[in-house]
Amino acid sequence: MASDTPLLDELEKGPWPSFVKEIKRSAGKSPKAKDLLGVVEQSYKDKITHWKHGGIVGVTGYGGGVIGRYTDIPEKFPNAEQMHTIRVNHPSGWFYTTKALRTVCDIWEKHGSGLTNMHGSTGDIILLGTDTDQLQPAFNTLTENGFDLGGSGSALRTPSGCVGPARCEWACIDSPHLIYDLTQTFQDELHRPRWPYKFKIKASACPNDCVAAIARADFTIIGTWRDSIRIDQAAVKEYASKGLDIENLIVARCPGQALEYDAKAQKLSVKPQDCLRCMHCISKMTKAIRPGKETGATILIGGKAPILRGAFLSWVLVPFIKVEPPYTEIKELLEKIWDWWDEHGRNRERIAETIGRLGLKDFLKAVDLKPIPQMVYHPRSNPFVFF
Amino acid sequence: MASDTPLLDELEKGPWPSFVKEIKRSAGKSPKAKDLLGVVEQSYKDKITHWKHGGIVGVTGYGGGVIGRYTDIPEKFPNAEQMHTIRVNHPSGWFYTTKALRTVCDIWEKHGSGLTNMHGSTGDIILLGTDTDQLQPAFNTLTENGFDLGGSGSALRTPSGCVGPARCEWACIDSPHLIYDLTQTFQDELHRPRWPYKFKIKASACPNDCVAAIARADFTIIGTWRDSIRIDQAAVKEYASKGLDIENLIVARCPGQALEYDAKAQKLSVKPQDCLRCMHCISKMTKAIRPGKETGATILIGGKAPILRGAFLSWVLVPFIKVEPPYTEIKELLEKIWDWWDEHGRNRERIAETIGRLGLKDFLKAVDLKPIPQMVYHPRSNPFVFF
Amino acid sequence: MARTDIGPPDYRLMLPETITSNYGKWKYHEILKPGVMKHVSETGDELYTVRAGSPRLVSIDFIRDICDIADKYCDGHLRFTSRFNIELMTPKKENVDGIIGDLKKLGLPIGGIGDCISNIVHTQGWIHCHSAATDASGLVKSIMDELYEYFTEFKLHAKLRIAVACCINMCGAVHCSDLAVVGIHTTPPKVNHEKLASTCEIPSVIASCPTGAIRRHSDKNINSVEVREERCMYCGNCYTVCPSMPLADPDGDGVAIYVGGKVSNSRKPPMFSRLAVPFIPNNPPRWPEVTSILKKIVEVYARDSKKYERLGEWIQRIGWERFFALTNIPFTEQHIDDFTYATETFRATTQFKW
Amino acid sequence: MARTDIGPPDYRLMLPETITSNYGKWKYHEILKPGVMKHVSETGDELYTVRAGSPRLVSIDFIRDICDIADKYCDGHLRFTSRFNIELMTPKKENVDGIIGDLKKLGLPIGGIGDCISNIVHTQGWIHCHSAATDASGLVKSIMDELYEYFTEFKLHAKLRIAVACCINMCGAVHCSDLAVVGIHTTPPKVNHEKLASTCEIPSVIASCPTGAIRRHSDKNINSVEVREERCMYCGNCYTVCPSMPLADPDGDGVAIYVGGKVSNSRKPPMFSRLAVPFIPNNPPRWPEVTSILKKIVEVYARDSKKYERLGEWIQRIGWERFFALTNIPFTEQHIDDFTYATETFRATTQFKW
Ligand code: SRM
Ligand code: SRM
Ligand code: SRM
Ligand code: SRM
Ligand code: SF4
Ligand code: SF4
Ligand code: SF4
Ligand code: SF4
Ligand code: SF4
Ligand code: SF4
Ligand code: SF4
Ligand code: SF4
Repeated sequence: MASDTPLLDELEKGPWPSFVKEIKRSAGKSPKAKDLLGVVEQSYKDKITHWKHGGIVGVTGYGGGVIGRYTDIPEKFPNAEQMHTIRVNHPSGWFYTTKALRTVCDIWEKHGSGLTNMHGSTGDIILLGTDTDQLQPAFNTLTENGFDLGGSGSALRTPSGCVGPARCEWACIDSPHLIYDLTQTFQDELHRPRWPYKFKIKASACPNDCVAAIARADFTIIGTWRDSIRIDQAAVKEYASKGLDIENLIVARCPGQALEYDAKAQKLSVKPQDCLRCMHCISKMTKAIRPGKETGATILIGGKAPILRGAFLSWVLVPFIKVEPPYTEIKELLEKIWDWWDEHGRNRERIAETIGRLGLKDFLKAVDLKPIPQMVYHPRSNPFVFF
Repeated sequence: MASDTPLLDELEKGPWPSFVKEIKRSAGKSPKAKDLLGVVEQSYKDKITHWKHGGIVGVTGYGGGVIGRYTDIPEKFPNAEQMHTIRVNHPSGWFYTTKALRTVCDIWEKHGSGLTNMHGSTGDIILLGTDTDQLQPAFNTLTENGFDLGGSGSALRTPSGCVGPARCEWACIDSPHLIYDLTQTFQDELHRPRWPYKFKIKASACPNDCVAAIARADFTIIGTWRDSIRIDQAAVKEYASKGLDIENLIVARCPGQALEYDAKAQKLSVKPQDCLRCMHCISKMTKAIRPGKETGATILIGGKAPILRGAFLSWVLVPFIKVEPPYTEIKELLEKIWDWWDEHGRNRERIAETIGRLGLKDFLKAVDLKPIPQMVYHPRSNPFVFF
Repeated sequence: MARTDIGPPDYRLMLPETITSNYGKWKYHEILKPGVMKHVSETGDELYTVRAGSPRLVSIDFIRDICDIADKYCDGHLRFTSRFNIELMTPKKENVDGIIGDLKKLGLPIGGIGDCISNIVHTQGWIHCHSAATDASGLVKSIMDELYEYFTEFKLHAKLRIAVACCINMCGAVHCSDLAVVGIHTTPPKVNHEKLASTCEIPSVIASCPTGAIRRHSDKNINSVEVREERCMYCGNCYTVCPSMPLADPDGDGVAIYVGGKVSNSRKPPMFSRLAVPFIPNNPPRWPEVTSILKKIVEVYARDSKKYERLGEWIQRIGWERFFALTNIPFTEQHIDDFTYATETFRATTQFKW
Repeated sequence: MARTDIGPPDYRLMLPETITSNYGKWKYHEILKPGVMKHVSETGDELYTVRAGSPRLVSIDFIRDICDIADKYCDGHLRFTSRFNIELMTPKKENVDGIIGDLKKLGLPIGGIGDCISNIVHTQGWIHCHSAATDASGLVKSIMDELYEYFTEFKLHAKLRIAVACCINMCGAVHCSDLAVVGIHTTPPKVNHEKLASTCEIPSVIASCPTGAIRRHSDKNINSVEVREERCMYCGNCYTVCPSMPLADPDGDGVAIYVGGKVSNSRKPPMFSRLAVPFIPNNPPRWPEVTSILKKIVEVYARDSKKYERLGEWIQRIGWERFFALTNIPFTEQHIDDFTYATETFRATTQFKW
């Protein structure tokens, strides 16, 4: 018998694990998953999406956490008529016990399609495809089992952070704890959209930025240090003797020209004042070099995707801040930022766009920060200066 | 007796030659120069200018070349009431015979204040200060003696070029001849303002850009070469033996990383495809390195000061063009540029601003040029693409 | 009444024992082979991590399968990475081969650690989003099939991060990826005049357009808007605001390829990805034109780059003029920026390569 | 009837004999000492050039004095440079000392060639321009007095180019100079309501303002405009268009200092100058605050730079954060850009110095 999904079947071939196989696995048990397969096959045929603009659906007391979704071909695929997504806030660092994961699976077997994204690109567990009447029961069971929803809409979005000190030797801050604490503190902001637009927080515990915070978070926290990198000369010798070309691959690539290598003595030295804390030498010689001891974070503001004034990378806002529970200073800063943005931001305007429109000066005043050269690559070149 | 100009007198002191002394020298013979001194002293006292917006004055048949100027304190300094400036087009490369210069001096002794700027920052001889009724006679005598006016207003401005092959070993094009030829060809454009705004042409015969063309000219012609720099190894050895640190001062500073130095053999080699023709190695080792043989120019567009959309440096338009009399290709390009700008430019909009507003794409089409990567530092990052 | 605002589970309850007792004490790590690394603590403890690729869109049965492995070897713990990969961790070296064997049995690739291509950050596409100009999951599958060995082996001089987004909303760090595939429309929205007035606020629709392409319909009897097509660059913002402005078009939709972005601060500051290929029409189920051009870029980069040089650093060193020449990608008017900061991208120096 | 459109004299008639016969044949040059260089031709001919500083604003008697020297030593030829200096050229080595002696007798400094400060490109100021927010000639004289030895001696690692402009029209390459002094207003225009309507077109006046600060007068009986002062950044464009909008103000006017620009393509591409000191009130006749801060910058640069490093290249290497620290110049909100491309100047990396 000819397959109903000849196009998608093509995507079961090849070495990379197949999402089509996964949908088919669920389709065996879930009519919704089965009809989803049909809708997607139809898209592959028609070369357009068959999902309509989502309607407003949700759970009691929350303004977000659910993405409503309906197909435009319900007549062909009635079980896919409603295909809502539930965003479930992940535990910091995406660590799970199998018990917790199995619980989520069981809930989703009962209340949804059995399909998920592990994870969404903001970091949530995405439970993909259910009906309106299943939302509240699914939510109730989730919270009974210790899970809660993530963000959507013009709200704080699910914060996320890198694995940090849980498994990384370079962590300068406790990213999992910080993210957990901020998420708990700002539950209201997460669940009840009331701002001009979305707001994202991400934390990486060192400048390698393993959650791509600088590009994707309105409020970016990146671990760093204020003193000098620490060099273990014995370990340097070991790298040298194992053939690492320290001169060309480490020293010459240092963006601050902060390193000097004495090839004879196999000794590496640093001018701490020239180090830009880029992580390169540390990453490549991890047994010999580590971050300094006086650790904390740089806070940057405004990262976002291109809609609507163009993409922005986050900009330096606070060059150095200590990061210790209960993180009062960071929380106060966030509140000030939100207050200003809430008051001045236009509808669908990310914080970077509001700052771009009104100027960094006004923003800095509102959040009680002094202008410093670290905030800019270089001062202005134009003479159009307000006094 | 107390001096009338106690403040300006201060500026006669000190080692650098004094403009006050110069004004005083003329003041001895010219009442206009004397009253100029008075007006300027008044400005030094009041800390504001005492010149009014210029009225429209000029010579028959020309729309420019004269800057009208009146003081706002004619009651105190009647001889400075009118203080018009005549812009006289300099000979290419600012070369003069003393005979020609003395002729200009004599004319200005008769028809003006006897004060000049040698030169104005566009490159003209500036004859500083005369009355309306002296303009035509001064002009007549100037042209009788082979001089003509430079540009002002919304016209082509006096083109200028570096000394080039007249005295420089690096010249890749004949900048004085090119400038002379273009100036002669476009006399009408120079003398009869009819464009949206001013338009400047400057030519430097190599990328050292000794007339700052890239920053100050709407149409920037910079000499360059298409083949390889030429290295004389014997001369390299000589530099080396005289102690030049070729490795650190030349090779390491090459922006294309195109040079390699064999310290033992004292041999310098180049990867021509990596050379960016920056001139550094040539400038610092002029006896050993020279530009290639296949010379011509890069043409760039749009340099200007900050009014009104911000300053622009000129942008690469034609990476390489042969520069040989009668320069037909360059002239045709200029005509196409002016046609487009004349049609689309707004009032007081420099060509860079028109391009910025309407996009490089439209402009390139109008002037029959293909988009190439050399025109940009990098392709767009945003996804807002027209098809 | 359900509990609200409890927040996510405390991550500390999710950590394996070895992590809890060595939290913040890690000293160094070593990459042992593709997909396997060892972290060593100040305490002397060791932790072995095996990383496996995942299609991200997975069934609960898939998750349960992974859980089985974690129960068998990892005391019932596991994690996911910021790029959707699965990580199984154990203090016991002898468990590593078992984990790998069981993962392979499930058909999962082991790799993604170190100087290689990791999993593709991607989005919903035709699976779930109304905005999609292409599918994400199908593209990812096709690309990773083509570049499979770059995940499972060390064939590069640095990490190479790929992202796929199904529209220019770019859900993910697409704008800063070494290679980015972005769904784009190339035809203006087709206004549904019957429904528009009832479904959308006309002033908001007009205001939503960044280029001012939308105005009230010129026929006063039609209570709707019209699009000045020559001003439209198909961003879809009007559609986000108003369902009656759909852009999806079987022939006009496809993808663009952006290259050379990065996020880390290592060596060079973060960089945006930049346009390499303006448009490739959708060609499901396998988008062969897309996968082959990506492979070409990866191969040229692998060959021409220096050790530790990310794709964008490589291009910065050789220059974009060389990049287009080496990859044989044509340079077009679309590559030249014409958005807000366009003039900042124009080359204001005579320094360039032929 | 006068002749028109004859154009400038043919430069070929102005060239000294040695140049005519060696045109395009120069082989190399040497800098012999401050202000003196020798060019050697393929033909073996030599040409000695002596460069002297000039105040630029000179009397015809000054020109005649120079002509006398040129007649005496240079067969009646001379030239000026693109920075207003005077160059006397001779094929005869033995003439050099005579030229220098005679120039010195006129009080002119010899120098400006090679790694030193050359003459200041500057403008009209209170001498002639209605637009001036400061004087140019007086500033130049004061600055060059202060930095005199940097013109006449080799005390730097590279050329250092200074420019002075008396308003932000910036007549000259001020926006790309190592050091730039720019006249600025810091108070909005004071509208002359009586004269405005008769001297200017109100719509053009309103349109001239880049920030949209000008609107029709709110009192309908007054046929004039008013300035929303908080939106005005004192650019003076309205005044250029309309004489009834003067900005000049004894206390509000002064200068700003910009640094680190360059024009040549040598090593680094051309760069814009960037704001170092936002405002120093006019303090004629000698602007001591201006000259002392310039001297300070020059001294720090001279000490801290590497050989062949232009001021802007030095700052690029050490970073602006270090520049402000070393020069003790305070960093203020004015330094942060808020014009069109402002966000492109914001630092989007954790790479910076403390
Ligand atoms: C597990 C993970 C963090 C997490 O919380 O999930 C992680 C973990 C590590 N990263 Fe990362 N990075 C992770 C995403 C990232 C990202 C974000 C991304 O890809 O979206 C980045 C920024 C990428 C970019 O710049 O575009 C990132 C940039 C780095 C770098 C800097 C690489 C560079 O040269 O630019 C290093 C250092 C290195 O590789 O030398 C690094 C190094 C590491 C180390 C070695 C740190 C350590 O000692 O544990 C970890 C394993 C290395 C590896 O995978 O090769 N990690 N790392 C993420 C794994 C994603 C995956 O499954 O592939
Ligand atoms: C589910 C998810 C993609 C995925 O497959 O992983 C997603 C899906 C949508 N995003 Fe997103 N975004 C998702 C992460 C992102 C990210 C990445 C991130 O958060 O790190 C970005 C880029 C970073 C940023 O925020 O700038 C992102 C930038 C956008 C934008 C553009 C925002 C901008 O300011 O440029 C939109 C447009 C909008 O908000 O109208 C958008 C809008 C949407 C909407 C709600 C479509 C819409 O126009 O209403 C999508 C719903 C799809 C659906 O049917 O499920 N999504 N979106 C991600 C959220 C899952 C999760 O919670 O974990
Ligand atoms: C005479 C003059 C051209 C003219 O037609 O008038 C000229 C002549 C020479 N320039 Fe120049 N330059 C002249 C203005 C310029 C300018 C324009 C300006 O200053 O406004 C520049 C661009 C400045 C900038 O980048 O901001 C300029 C950038 C150079 C450079 C590149 C310097 C650098 O390191 O960036 C060189 C090469 C060098 O010095 O190594 C150079 C080299 C030379 C040489 C050595 C060329 C030669 O072999 O004849 C000439 C004498 C050197 C000297 O003065 O040290 N010339 N030179 C100009 C003299 C102005 C003056 O009186 O000081
Ligand atoms: C005389 C001169 C300054 C000097 O002392 O040397 C000068 C003087 C004036 N310039 Fe200029 N500019 C002079 C070279 C320049 C240059 C330099 C150049 O040409 O290389 C520039 C920068 C390059 C450029 O064109 O962008 C320059 C950029 C301006 C601007 C700003 C134009 C812009 O697009 O940003 C204005 C404003 C305007 O046109 O309204 C301006 C306007 C003026 C006016 C006409 C004032 C006005 O608003 O009407 C000045 C008349 C002063 C007077 O009373 O004599 N002047 N002006 C220079 C012409 C002398 C000559 O012919 O040799
Ligand atoms: S961002 Fe730094 S601390 Fe966090 S996981 Fe990556 S390398 Fe480790
Ligand atoms: S961390 Fe980066 S900037 Fe600092 S010394 Fe190492 S390589 Fe250089
Ligand atoms: S621009 Fe080049 S050719 Fe012209 S004078 Fe300067 S160095 Fe010589
Ligand atoms: S001219 Fe410049 S780019 Fe070319 S080899 Fe010499 S230093 Fe390098
Ligand atoms: S990238 Fe666009 S189409 Fe894809 S999930 Fe995000 S909003 Fe939807
Ligand atoms: S797609 Fe974008 S540009 Fe086109 S009409 Fe809609 S909002 Fe405007
Ligand atoms: S800079 Fe301004 S004040 Fe000075 S001459 Fe030019 S226009 Fe006049
Ligand atoms: S000075 Fe400039 S900003 Fe102020 S009102 Fe006039 S045009 Fe507008």
